[in-house]
Amino acid sequence: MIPSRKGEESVEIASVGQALRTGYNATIVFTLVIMVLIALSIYLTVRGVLKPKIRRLPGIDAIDEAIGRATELRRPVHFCMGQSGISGSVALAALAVLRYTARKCAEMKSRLIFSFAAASVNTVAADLIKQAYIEGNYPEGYRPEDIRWLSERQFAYSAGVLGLVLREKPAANLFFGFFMGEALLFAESGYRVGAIQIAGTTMSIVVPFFVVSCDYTLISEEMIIAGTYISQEPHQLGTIQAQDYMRLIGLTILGIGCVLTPLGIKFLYDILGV
Amino acid sequence: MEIGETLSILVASAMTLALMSYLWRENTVYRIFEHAFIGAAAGWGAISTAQVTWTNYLEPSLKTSWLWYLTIPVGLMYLFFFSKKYFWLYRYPIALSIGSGLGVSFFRTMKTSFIEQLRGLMIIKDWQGVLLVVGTITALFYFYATREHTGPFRYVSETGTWFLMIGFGAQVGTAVMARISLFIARANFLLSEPAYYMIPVALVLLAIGVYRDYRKKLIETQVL
Amino acid sequence: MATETAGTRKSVWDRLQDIDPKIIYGIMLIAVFLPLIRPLGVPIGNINPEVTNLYNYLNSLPAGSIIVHDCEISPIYMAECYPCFVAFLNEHVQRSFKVIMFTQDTTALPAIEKGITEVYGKTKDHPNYGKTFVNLGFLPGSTLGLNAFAADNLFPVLDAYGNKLADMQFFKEMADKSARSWRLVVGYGSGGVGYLVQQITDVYPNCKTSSGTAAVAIPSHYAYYPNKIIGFLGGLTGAAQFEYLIGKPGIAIAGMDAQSLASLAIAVLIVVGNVAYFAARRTKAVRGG
Amino acid sequence: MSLMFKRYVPWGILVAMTSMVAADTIIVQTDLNNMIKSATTALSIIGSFAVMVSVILLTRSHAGKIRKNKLAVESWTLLGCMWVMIIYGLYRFIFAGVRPIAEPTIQYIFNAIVAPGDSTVYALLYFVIASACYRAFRAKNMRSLILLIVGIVFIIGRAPIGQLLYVGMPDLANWILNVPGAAMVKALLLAEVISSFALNIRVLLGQERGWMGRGD
Repeated sequence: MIPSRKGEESVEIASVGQALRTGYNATIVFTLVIMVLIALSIYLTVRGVLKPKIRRLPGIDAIDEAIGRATELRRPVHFCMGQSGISGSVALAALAVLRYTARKCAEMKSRLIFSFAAASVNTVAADLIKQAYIEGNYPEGYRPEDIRWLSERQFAYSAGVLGLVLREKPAANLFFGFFMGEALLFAESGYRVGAIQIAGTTMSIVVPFFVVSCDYTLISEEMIIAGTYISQEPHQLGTIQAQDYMRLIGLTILGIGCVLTPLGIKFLYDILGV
Repeated sequence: MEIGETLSILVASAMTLALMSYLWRENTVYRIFEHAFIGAAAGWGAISTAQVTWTNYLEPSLKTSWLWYLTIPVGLMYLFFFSKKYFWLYRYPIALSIGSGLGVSFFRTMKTSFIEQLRGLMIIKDWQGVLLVVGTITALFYFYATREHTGPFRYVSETGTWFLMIGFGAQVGTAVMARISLFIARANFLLSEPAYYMIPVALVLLAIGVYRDYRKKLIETQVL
Repeated sequence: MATETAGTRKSVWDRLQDIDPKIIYGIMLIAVFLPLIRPLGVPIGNINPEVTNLYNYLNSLPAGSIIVHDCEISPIYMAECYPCFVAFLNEHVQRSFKVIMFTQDTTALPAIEKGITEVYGKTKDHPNYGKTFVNLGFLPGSTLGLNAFAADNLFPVLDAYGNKLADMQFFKEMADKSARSWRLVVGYGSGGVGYLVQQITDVYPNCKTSSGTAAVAIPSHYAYYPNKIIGFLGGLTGAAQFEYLIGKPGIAIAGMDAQSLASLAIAVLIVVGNVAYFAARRTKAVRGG
Repeated sequence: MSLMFKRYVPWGILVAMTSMVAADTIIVQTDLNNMIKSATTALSIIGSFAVMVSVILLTRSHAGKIRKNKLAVESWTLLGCMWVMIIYGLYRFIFAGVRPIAEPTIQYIFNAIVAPGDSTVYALLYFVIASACYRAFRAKNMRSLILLIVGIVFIIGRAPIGQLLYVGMPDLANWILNVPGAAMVKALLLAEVISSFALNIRVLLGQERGWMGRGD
């Protein structure tokens, strides 16, 4: 028991008798229901009872087309993961898209250059790409020197990516991961060498810059959906299924509420705020 | 204005102009000043956090009960981050901080950013309220993953895209506004007394740099 | 994609698109320095509704109401948020409100000192310090620390200068030493103020939220505006309009001409860039390139 | 047995901490609230030790650079500025009792190096965004066309000059923020709450172990 600091009068609570803080009853019930729903949905998917089918995003077709074009023009494909590390949903999705891209490059006998900023990504990405090249039966295509750790600092690493793109002249630029202001520098670099650019990030401040400068952009959560579509990993499939259930509940409550409340039946509006 | 203050303003304006030299090209002056500010910022963060934590929290608490001494070893467990063998001890303080962070916003995020949002949308005063609800529902549906967006759903998702794009247009507009204000503040500072003395110095250095680049390019072309 | 294949002669449109970035940097330098050296005098124009709503809400508060500032004004946000902070403090002095200031980012501590000195003249040895305004300095523990401070205002025990909070007249006069007696909490920085609505306004309903935010976070305010966030100052433009409303023109208004010219320059750059892009594509199509 | 202390006990601490603090946010009960208040003070103290990790990481990586190349001026500058700030700051506080915020020399260093450094590097984005606006922002499809048109209306509308060009421009910009802009922000907020809540549940269930870092 951590001792409370003596010599300090406790805050006199206006209504000590009432145990629950006002306005949170509906929230507590709703949160507990959602918790059970998420846990159950993941459990059932892992057990194979639930088989969620994730829709194929147009962004993934764009990746296939970009790698095909790179192979025709005999120019490399450049994949950049930005400042993202190796943990968290954004990193997992970015690594899944990287595995997919490396596998496609191996199958089409195309060269892949991978650049990143967070040092922790180095070992994880290296053996992920090597594995993909072996599976795509083009093991001799894997070149360790094409895995480029540029720098931990935002401006230094973005200057590094700019230089790399101008020198190597890739036919396809793929940006999947965590980006900040430097997204603008990359948009310009791809334009100068005439590369197809596909991007995906969850930072809503950065997404618009990718939308206006790239050929295709996966917006916020679409990137995580794409990662799960590729990896087909049971836990992630269960999570996406749970998220869609929660989205459905939210949309239904909103739909009913927006029909009833303007008509004066404020039952749902009041009970949610109790 | 004392000597110390004038000196610090002159160094600050030299710092600003050196970092602006990045626009010409990335050069050693830029890299040195950038490393100086990363080091100084880390140093400032360390001493001000340590001083405030000691003065305002640790010292007064130690006076009340000896149990507070336990916080020091638990805090030092962060250092196991650097050990190969005992790395897992680093997870104890991390578990405390992540757990408390998760707990404090567990119910409050659900209330403020989910339920209150839905309740707020239910109050529809005029056609703009209807448009707001339609926009939110369609934009939220755009992220629906476990169902193909075909048939009627394609139109719902397409409308959602329109609302997202208009919103992102506003995002680009405000981002541009923000960047302009950032540079206006730097320009104001450079034009203020005594900072503007450094501007001629920077222009001279720039001229020398550009001239040296030009001469190097000339030599290269003649050599080829 | 304007791919440079050796065969096609570069049309004027291709050359227009590939001008050296340093020319654009030159244009943008002039667009800011020119109006600062020789102001154009563009009128400030009408006041945005969110600034007027904030002003009206503050006018509706009685003298002595408590306003709390969570000053996340690190050097990056000095340009946009510091003018808002100074405008807020000037208004609070005019309306004789009681003010508490703190931050959860150590690099923002100098900004608080600078703001207090600029508006009140002195910090801890000001006659009203501890009576009408208090600077708590750095409050650690991020959201958890903020939550504990809102529940019990004596949680930080000492202020930024080592004085005990319990001995201050400011807190002695507070009947309920929690966020229930606050009327407004103001946030800064560019992360949006959702966390203040979550931890303060929804838990203590009579304390509304506002902000002197960086412009990049303006859209995110509209998730809670106008019922939870009653109004806010959006970037330098918001600060300039508020300075105009309270009749104390400052650094924000001075920057407005440069803001206008630079905005116009960037808008023109986007249009010219796209015109050149589509014209280049058409000439290539016509030339069968 | 060792897996118990390496993985399950830290996970147990996380779950216990989450439930206690979450209970405190919804239950109004003096003993619980006071206990969590003391726990907050303890966690603030423990949390401040994390600063040491970042200082040591920076020192190790730049000391490595110096070992490789004696003349790494940048690394010497970084380590010099950092350790001068720390040692001088601690010395002045421990022996003279002067706080870093009130110590004149440290304030000069902060105002001379940290403040201009941070704000100038971000101000450079002004030039980068202008160049990107001209050379990379292209209306290639319907999506980017809408985005660019609204962006231009916004860039001019929110600046004082907007009113001179077209009287209705500021009102149009405000309407965009209030209705379509608000719809986007609310939808993204709901989507973000849904995905972060699902991730939090996976952390609490022990399935998401990214926070544990490397090792088993």
